[in-house]
Amino acid sequence: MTAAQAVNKGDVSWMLTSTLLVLLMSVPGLALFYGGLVRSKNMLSVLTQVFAIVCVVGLIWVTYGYSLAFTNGGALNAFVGGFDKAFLKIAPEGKTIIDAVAATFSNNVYIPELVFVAFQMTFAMITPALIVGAFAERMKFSALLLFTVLWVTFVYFPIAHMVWYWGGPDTLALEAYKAALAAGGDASKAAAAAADAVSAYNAKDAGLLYQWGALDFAGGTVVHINAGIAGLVGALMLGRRIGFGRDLLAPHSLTMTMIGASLLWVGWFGFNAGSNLEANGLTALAMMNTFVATCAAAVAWLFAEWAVKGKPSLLGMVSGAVAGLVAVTPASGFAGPMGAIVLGLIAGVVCFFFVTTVKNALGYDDSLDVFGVHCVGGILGALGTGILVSSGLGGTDIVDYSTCKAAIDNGVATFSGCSSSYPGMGAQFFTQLKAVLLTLVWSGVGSAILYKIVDLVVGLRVTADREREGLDLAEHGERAYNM
Amino acid sequence: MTAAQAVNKGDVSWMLTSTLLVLLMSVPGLALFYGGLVRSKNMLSVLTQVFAIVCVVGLIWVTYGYSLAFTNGGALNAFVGGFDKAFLKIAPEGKTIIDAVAATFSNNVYIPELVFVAFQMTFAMITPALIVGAFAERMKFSALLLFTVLWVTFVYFPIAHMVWYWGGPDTLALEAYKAALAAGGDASKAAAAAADAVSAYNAKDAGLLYQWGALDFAGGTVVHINAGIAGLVGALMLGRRIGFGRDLLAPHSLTMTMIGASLLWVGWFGFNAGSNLEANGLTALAMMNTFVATCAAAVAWLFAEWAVKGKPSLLGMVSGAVAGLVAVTPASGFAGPMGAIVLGLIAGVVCFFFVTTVKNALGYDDSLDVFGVHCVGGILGALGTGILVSSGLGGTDIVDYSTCKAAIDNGVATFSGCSSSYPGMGAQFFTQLKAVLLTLVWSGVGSAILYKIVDLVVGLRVTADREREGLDLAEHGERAYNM
Amino acid sequence: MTAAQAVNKGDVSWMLTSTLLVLLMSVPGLALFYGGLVRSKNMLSVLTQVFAIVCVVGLIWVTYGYSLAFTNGGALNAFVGGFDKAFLKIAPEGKTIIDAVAATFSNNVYIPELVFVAFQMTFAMITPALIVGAFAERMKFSALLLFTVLWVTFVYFPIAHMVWYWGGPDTLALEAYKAALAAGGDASKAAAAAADAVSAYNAKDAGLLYQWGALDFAGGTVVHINAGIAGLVGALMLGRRIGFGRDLLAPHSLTMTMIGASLLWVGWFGFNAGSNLEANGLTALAMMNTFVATCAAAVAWLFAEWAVKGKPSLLGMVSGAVAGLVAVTPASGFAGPMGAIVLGLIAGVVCFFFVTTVKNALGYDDSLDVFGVHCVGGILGALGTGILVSSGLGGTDIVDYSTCKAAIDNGVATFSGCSSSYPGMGAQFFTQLKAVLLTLVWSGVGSAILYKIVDLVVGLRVTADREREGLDLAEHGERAYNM
Amino acid sequence: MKIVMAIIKPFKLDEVRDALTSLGVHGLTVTEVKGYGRQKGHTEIYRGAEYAVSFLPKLKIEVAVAADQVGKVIDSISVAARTGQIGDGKIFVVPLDHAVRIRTGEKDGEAL
Amino acid sequence: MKIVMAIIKPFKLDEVRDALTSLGVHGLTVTEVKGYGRQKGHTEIYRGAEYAVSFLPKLKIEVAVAADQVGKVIDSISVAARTGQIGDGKIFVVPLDHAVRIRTGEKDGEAL
Amino acid sequence: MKIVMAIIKPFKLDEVRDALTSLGVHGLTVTEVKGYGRQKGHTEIYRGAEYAVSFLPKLKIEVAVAADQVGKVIDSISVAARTGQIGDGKIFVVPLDHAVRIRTGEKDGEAL
Ligand SMILES: Nc1ncnc2c1ncn2[C@@H]1O[C@H](COP(=O)(O)OP(=O)(O)O)[C@@H](O)[C@H]1O
Ligand SMILES: Nc1ncnc2c1ncn2[C@@H]1O[C@H](COP(=O)(O)OP(=O)(O)O)[C@@H](O)[C@H]1O
Ligand SMILES: Nc1ncnc2c1ncn2[C@@H]1O[C@H](COP(=O)(O)OP(=O)(O)O)[C@@H](O)[C@H]1O
Repeated sequence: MTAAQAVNKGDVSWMLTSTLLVLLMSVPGLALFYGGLVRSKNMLSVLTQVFAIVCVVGLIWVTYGYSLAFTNGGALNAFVGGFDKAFLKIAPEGKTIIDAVAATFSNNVYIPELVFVAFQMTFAMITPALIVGAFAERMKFSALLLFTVLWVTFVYFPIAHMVWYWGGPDTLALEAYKAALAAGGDASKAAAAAADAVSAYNAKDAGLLYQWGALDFAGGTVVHINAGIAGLVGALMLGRRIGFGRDLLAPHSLTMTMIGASLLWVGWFGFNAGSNLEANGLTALAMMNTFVATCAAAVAWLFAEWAVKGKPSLLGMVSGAVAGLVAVTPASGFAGPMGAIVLGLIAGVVCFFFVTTVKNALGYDDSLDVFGVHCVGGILGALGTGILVSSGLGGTDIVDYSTCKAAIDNGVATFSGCSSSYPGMGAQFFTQLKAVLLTLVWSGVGSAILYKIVDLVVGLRVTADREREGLDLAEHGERAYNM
Repeated sequence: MTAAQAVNKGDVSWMLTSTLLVLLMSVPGLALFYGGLVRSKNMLSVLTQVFAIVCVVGLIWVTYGYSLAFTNGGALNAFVGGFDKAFLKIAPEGKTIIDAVAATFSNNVYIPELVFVAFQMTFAMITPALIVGAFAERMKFSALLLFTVLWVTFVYFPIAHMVWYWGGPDTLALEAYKAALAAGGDASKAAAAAADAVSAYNAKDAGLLYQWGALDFAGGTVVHINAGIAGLVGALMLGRRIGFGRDLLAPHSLTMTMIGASLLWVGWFGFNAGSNLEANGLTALAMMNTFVATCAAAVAWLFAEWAVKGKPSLLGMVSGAVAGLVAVTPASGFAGPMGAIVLGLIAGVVCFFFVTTVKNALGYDDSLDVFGVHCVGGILGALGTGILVSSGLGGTDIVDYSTCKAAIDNGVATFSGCSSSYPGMGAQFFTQLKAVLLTLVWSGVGSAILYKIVDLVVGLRVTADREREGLDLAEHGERAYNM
Repeated sequence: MTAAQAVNKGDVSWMLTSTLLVLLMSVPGLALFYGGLVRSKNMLSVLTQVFAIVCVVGLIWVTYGYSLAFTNGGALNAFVGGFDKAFLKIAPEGKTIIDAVAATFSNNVYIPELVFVAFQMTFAMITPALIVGAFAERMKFSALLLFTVLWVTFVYFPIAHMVWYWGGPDTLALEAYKAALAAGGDASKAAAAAADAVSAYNAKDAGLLYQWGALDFAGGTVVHINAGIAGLVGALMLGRRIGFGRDLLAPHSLTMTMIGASLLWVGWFGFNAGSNLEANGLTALAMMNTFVATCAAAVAWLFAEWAVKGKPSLLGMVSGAVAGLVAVTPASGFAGPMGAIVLGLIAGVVCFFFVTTVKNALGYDDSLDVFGVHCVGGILGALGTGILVSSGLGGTDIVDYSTCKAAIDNGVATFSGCSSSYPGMGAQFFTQLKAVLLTLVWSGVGSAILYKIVDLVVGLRVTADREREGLDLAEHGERAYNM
Repeated sequence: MKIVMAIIKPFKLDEVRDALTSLGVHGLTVTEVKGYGRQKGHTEIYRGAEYAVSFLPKLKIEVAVAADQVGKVIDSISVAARTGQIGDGKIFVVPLDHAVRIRTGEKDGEAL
Repeated sequence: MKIVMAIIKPFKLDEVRDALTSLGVHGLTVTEVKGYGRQKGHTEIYRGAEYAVSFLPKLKIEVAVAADQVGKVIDSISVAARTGQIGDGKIFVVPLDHAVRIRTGEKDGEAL
Repeated sequence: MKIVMAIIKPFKLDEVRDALTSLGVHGLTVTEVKGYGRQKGHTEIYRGAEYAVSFLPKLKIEVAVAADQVGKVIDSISVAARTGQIGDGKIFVVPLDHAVRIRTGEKDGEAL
C-alpha cells in the first residue's frame, strides 16, 4: 500500500457494516420473508434452502467466484474473468492479504480488498437465494444445491463481470498519468493523450455491459432481473404445486413475512448505499433513495389493493416495499429523491397489477412471485435509471471520468470537475434496454439448460406423496413447529 | 462545501448506521413488541399500522416535514419552521444535493445534510407509530392513516422544531466571527461583541424550548412524552375494548414481544448515540448510558414485580427495559453512567407501579401502556436530565457555547475550553418541567382536536362485530397465522 | 487526550457498531437460538434467563467487573485485576470520562475508553448466557441469577484478565521510549534497554495466559471453552430432564432457532472483527474468516448428517454454523481464509460426531449442547489457532512487539517493521493446549463449587411438578403463546 | 347419563361456563373446532390469490350430566350462547353408558 | 338421529365437504386430531436425538344427520376420503338423542 | 361396540397408548382439549392485568372397541393415566352403532 493508497477508516467501517447488512438480508431476512409465505409443512425447507445457498456460495466465492467476476478474463474478458485471484490470491507482492486494496469510484480512494471481496460475496449469496421462492414447496433439496452451484458459475459470475467489472477510476488515473508523462510537457497534448489512453483502457478492461455504458448502481440487472427470470423458468419447468388454484395455499405466518420484509429493508441500505464503496454524500443519497422509493411503493400497492380488492393488506404493503427496493436498486446512486419516489410509485402499482392480474391470467405457479416482484421491478428500475439519472430530473448525471481533471489531480471524492457523459434520455434508455434484454436472455436460456441438466442427474421435483407430506418431514426429517 | 466543511467519513459511517438502526426500531422492532401483546386476531392490524405509518411519514417528511421542523419559520419561528426546504430543496447554490452539509454540535464538524434528513426522518416515523399501542385492537385503519397525517403535521413537526431547531455551533461561530471582525482588533471588545451576537442569534434563530434552555438529548419530549400523551387521549376517546376487564386479553406471543424489545434496545443505540451526530467520546457515553439505564430499569421492574406479584415475568422485565430506554433518552448525552443507572432504577419501579396499580385504579384502556411507559418514563427522564447533567453527579454539564473560545477557534470536538451554563439544579429542573408541560398541553390538546376531526370524517372505531372478528380479517382480509 | 492520542472516528464508528452487534447476539440472537429448541412451555424461561443475565451482568460490569478484568491487580495480577476503575472511575486527571482513551493493538491508535468498556461488557454479558442452554427446562430462576453473579465474579473476570489483560503496544512504546530516554544518546544501548524494558513490562503487566503467549483473538477460551465446561458441569449437577430419552423433547420452533442462528452469525462480525478494535485490513480479514469458517462448518455438518442419518436437517446446518463461528473465534485475526475454511470443516464434522454419538453414549443431558458445540468447538479453535497462525499456512504470524521499531516510531497500523515471534507449530500448539487446560480446570472446578453453593442456598432445580407444568407458568406466571 | 355437546361461538365460552356452574355442573371439556354451516365465511386474498374460507372458528363443549339434568343444561347453554345471529351453533345430546373418575375409580353418577 | 364421525386424511377435507353438500348436508364440524393406527409414522431427528412419531395428523368430521340418511352419508364420505392407502381412516356412527339450534331453539330434525 | 373416550393429563399419553397396545388395541384418536373441573387453574399476570385461567390443557383419547373389551380398556386406561392427584380426568363410554374402515369398506368389528 503506497501512502496514496491509505484507506480511510470511515469507509472501512461503513463497508464492514454494509457487508453484514447484506448477510442480514439473506439470513434471516429473505428466508423469513419467503418462509412465512409457504405452508407450515414447508417452512423449514425454505429456511434450509436459503441458508444452504448462502453457505455453499460463500465457499465457491472465495475459491473461484470472486476471481471469475472481478479479474481480467483475457480473451473472454467481455463476458467473464479468469482464475488469477482464485483461492483469494490477492496479496500484493511482498505483502500480505490484509494489505491488498481495491479501488472505489473515487480516484485515489481505496478500501481493503478483503472488504470488497466480502461485500461482493454477500451479493453472490443472496441472488440464487432469491430464486428459491419461484419453485418453493416442491423442489428436491439435492437438486437445489446442484442447481445453485451450476447457476452461480455459469450465470451469476459472468453477468456480475459483464456489468460491474472495471479497473476503476484509479486504474484510469494511472493510465492517464502514464500517458501524460510519456507525452512530455505539452499540456494540451498530454490531455488528449490521457483521454485516448482512458478510452483505450476502458475499451479493453471492462465487462461488456459496462463498456456499453449501462448503469446499474447496486444490482438491478445482476441480482434482480437475473434471479427473477431464472425463477420464472424454474417455476415453468417444475410445474404447478399440487392443489394450486384449488386448495388454500395461504401463508402460514405473515408475521414472519413482515419480519423478513423489514429486515430486507434495513439490510438493503447496506446493499444500495454500500454499493458506493465509500461513506460520503453520495452514499447518503443512495440511502435516502432507498428509503423513499420503498415508502412510495409500499403506499402505492396498499392503496391500489384497497381500491381494487376492497381491503388494504399487510402482505400487499410489504410486497410493495420489496418491489420498491428492487426498483430503486439500480437507480439508488443516480436518481434524486423525488425521482426515486416516482419510481417507487410506479413499481408499486405495476407489480401489484402484475402479480394479481397478469400472473393469474397466465396461470403459471411462481409460488412467491419472484418474477412478478424481482424481475418486473428490476426491469422498471433498470429502465427508469436511464431516465432519472438526468440532472434535469434531479439525478446525479453520469460522471465522465475522461474529463475528470480535478478528480484525477486531487483525488477528491466528488467529481465536481468532471463533465457529464449522459447521452440523453433516449440513448441511455436504449442502452439500459439492451442490458435488460441481454440479462434476460443469458439468464433465461442459461437457467433452462441448467434445470434440464439437474433434472437428468437427480430429478427436480419431489414425488406427490412427499409434496403432500411437506418438504420439512420428507426432505429434512424435521418439523418447524411442535407447539 | 468549503475546505473547512469537509465531512469526516467516520461520522458519516456512524450516522448512516444510526439511521438504519432507528428504522430497525420501528420495523420490525416496535411492530413486534406491540404485535406480540395483542390477540392473534389483531396481530396483522398492528404490524400494518406501524409499517404504514413509517411509509406515509417518510413521504411527508421529504415533501414538507423536514422543512417544517428544521428551517427558520419566520414570524412563527418559535413554534414551527417554513417551507424553504420543501421537496428537499437543500442543494447549495451551484452544487448538488449531495454537497449540502448540516452542522453538528461541534464547531466546524459537518455531516452531509442528506444524512441528517434521513436520521431525523426515522424519528418522525417512529413517534406516531408509538401511539398505536394505546388504541390497539379497535381503531379503523383509515382513521389511523388520516390521524397520522394530521398529527405529524400539527403536533410532531412543531414540537420537533421547538425543541431541536437551532443553527448549531457553526452558525454561532460564524456570527461571532463576523461580530469580532466588525469590532476590530480589540480582543476584549471582540469577545463581548461575540457573546452579544451569539445571544442575539440564539434568541432569534431557535425553537421555543431550545431558547428556554430545555435539554433533550435524543427525544424524551419530542418523541416519548409527545406520543405518550397522544396515546392516552386516544385511548380515552376510543373507549375500552370489548371484554376489557372481563375476558382473557392475553398477549398472543410474548416471543414476538421479546424480539421486539431486544431490537428496540439494539436500535436505540442509533437513536441515542446517533443523536450526537458524530462518532466520538460523547457518543460512547450516550451508548454506555443507553446500556446501563436499560439494564437497571429491567432489573428494577423484575424485582419489583417479583416482590409484589410473586413472580418475575419476562413481560415485566422487557417493559422495564423499554421504560429505561425511554427515561434515558433525554439524558443519554448529559448524565454519567452512574446517574443513568439511578435514572433507570427509578423509571423501572415507577413505571411498574403506574401500569400495575395507578392505571388499573383509573380504569382506562391504554391497550399496550403507551402512556404508562412512554409518557411516564419520558417525564421522569426529562426531569431527571435537569438534575443528572450536573457534573457534581457525574454529568457532562451544559456547554455554554458563548464562552467556547477554544472550540470556536479550533473546532475541536470536545468543548474543553467552554464553561458551563448550568443554572443549577433547581433552575434547570424548572426549565425541564416547563418543557414537559408545554409538550403535554400542545400534544394533548392538539391530539384531542385531531381525533375529533377524524371521528367526524371517517369514524375512529370499528363496529363491535368487526372488533370481535378481529381487525386482521375485518380490516385487512388476512389472517396472521395459518398453522 | 494528547494530540498523539486523537482517536480516529472511523474506528469509533466501527467499534460502536460492533458493540451493539454483540448485544444483538445475546438478545434476541442467542435467546431465540436456545428458545426455539426447548418445548413451548419453557420458551419464556429461556428468554427470561438470557435477558436477565444480560441486564444483571451489565450492572456488575460497570460497578466492578471491568475493573477486575482490565486493571492491574497488583500481587494477584497474573490472575485478576483490582478495583482501581470500579464504578467507571476512568476519567483522566482533570478531564472527564469522555476523554479517557484505551490503547488498541496498533501503536498510537486509540479509541475512547468508554467504547472499549461497552464492547467488552457485551462479552461479559453473553458468556454466562451461553451456559443456560446446558440446564434449560429445569433450573430455578433464582438459582440462575445467583449463579450468574458468582460465576462472572469468580470465573469470567479472572479468565478474561488472564487472557486479555495487557497494557497494549502503547504502554509498551511509552516504556520503551522512557527507557531509551534514560539510556541517553547511544542508539544501540537505547534499543537494548528498550527491549529489556518491554520484556520486563510485559512480564509484570499482563495476565497469566497472555504472558504464556497464548493466542485468543476474540474469545475462544474466555467465552466458549469457559461457558462450555461450566455448562457441562451444570448439566451433570442438575441431572437429566424428566422424560429425557423417552418423551418427545422436540424443539418447539426451529423457525426461532434459525432466526437466532442467523442473528448470531450477523452479530458475530462485531464479536470477531470488532475484537481488532480498529477498522482496517486486519478487521476485514477477521470478518472474512468469520464468513467462510461458518459456511464451511455448516456445509460440513449438513453433509455429514446427510451421509450418516439419511437427511440433511436445518437444525444440523445451523448447529454447524455455530460450531464454525465458535471455532474461528480465537483464530479470526490470525488464520488466513483458507485456513479458516479447514478449521470450519473440521469443527463441523467433529461437533456433529460429538453431539450425535459421543454425547448419546455418555448419556448426560446437556439440553442444548453447550458443551458439544461451544466447548468442543472452542477447543478445536484454540488448538487450531496455534497452527493456522503460521504464515506458511496463510496466517498472519504473531507480531513481536519488542522488535516493532517502525511501528513504535511511526505508529502505523500494520506492523510491517515487526518480526514474528511465532515459536513454531509444536511450541505454539503446546502453549494453546496449556491455555485450554487451565481454562477447563479453572472454570470446571470453579463452576462446580459455585453450583454447590447455590444449591445449598436456594436449590438448583425446580420440583418435578413445576418441571412438568413448564417453567413459564411455574416460575414466571406467563405463557409464551396464546394463539 | 348423557353427554351434552354444544358447538358455540368462541367468545361465548365464559358465559356458558358461568351458566353451567350456576346449575351445579362443575366439569366440562372444551375443544377448538371449525364449523361449516349457514353462516357464511369470508374471503382472504393473498397477493391476488383469493380463498373462500367457509370454516369458521367455533368451540365444542362437552358436558357429561345425569339424564334428568339434560333439559336444564340445554336450556342454560341455549340462553347463554345465543346472540340471535346465524352461526350461534347447535346442541347435541348423546347417550352415555358409563363414566369413571380416573383418580378415584368412582363410577357413573359419582364420577361426574 | 345419528352423529356420523369420520377420521380422515387432512387433504381430503374439501372433497368430503363437497360430497356431503351434494347430499344436502349443509352443516358439519371439524376437529384437528392426531391418529394412531396401522399407518406407520416417521422418525424425526434433532441433533442426534431420534424420536419415533407414531401419531399422524388427521381431521375428525362430525355430522349430525337424520337416521335414514346415515347410509348415504357413510357412502359418500367413504368415496370422497378414500385414497386406497393405509391411514385413510374410519367412520363411526353414534346415536343422537336430541339436537337443538341455539339461535332459534328449533329441535331435532329442524335443528340440523 | 363402544367408543371409550378418556380425558387425561397430557404427559400420560405415552403410557396410556402403551397400555392399550398391550391389550391388543391398535388404533386410537387423540385431541388436544381444555378441561374445566375441580383441579384449580392458575393465575397469569400480564403487566398488572390478572387473569384467572381455569381451563387446563388435557388430551381426549377416543378408542372404538368391541363391547366385551370395554371393561379391560377402562381398567388399563385408569391405571396408566392415574397420578392420584386432582385432575387425572374421566373416562366416558358411549354406544357405537356402526364402524367403517374407509380404505377397504370393512364394517364394524372388522373395521376397528
Ligand atoms: N349437521 C351438523 N352436524 C354437525 N355440526 C353442525 C351441523 N350443522 C351445523 N353444525 C355446526 O354448527 C355451527 C353453526 O351452524 P350454522 O348453520 O352456521 O348456523 P346456526 O347455528 O345459526 O344454524 C356450524 O359452524 C357447525 O360447526
Ligand atoms: N379403534 C380406533 N378407535 C378410534 N380411532 C381409530 C381406531 N383405529 C383407527 N383409528 C383412527 O383411524 C386412523 C387410521 O387408522 P389406520 O389403522 O392407520 O389405517 P386404516 O384407516 O387404513 O385402517 C388412525 O390414525 C386413527 O385416528
Ligand atoms: N362433567 C364433565 N363433563 C365433561 N368433562 C368433564 C366433566 N368433569 C370433568 N371433566 C373433565 O375432566 C377433567 C378433570 O376433572 P377434575 O374435576 O379437574 O378432576 P378429577 O379428574 O380428579 O375429578 C376436567 O379438566 C375436564 O376436562
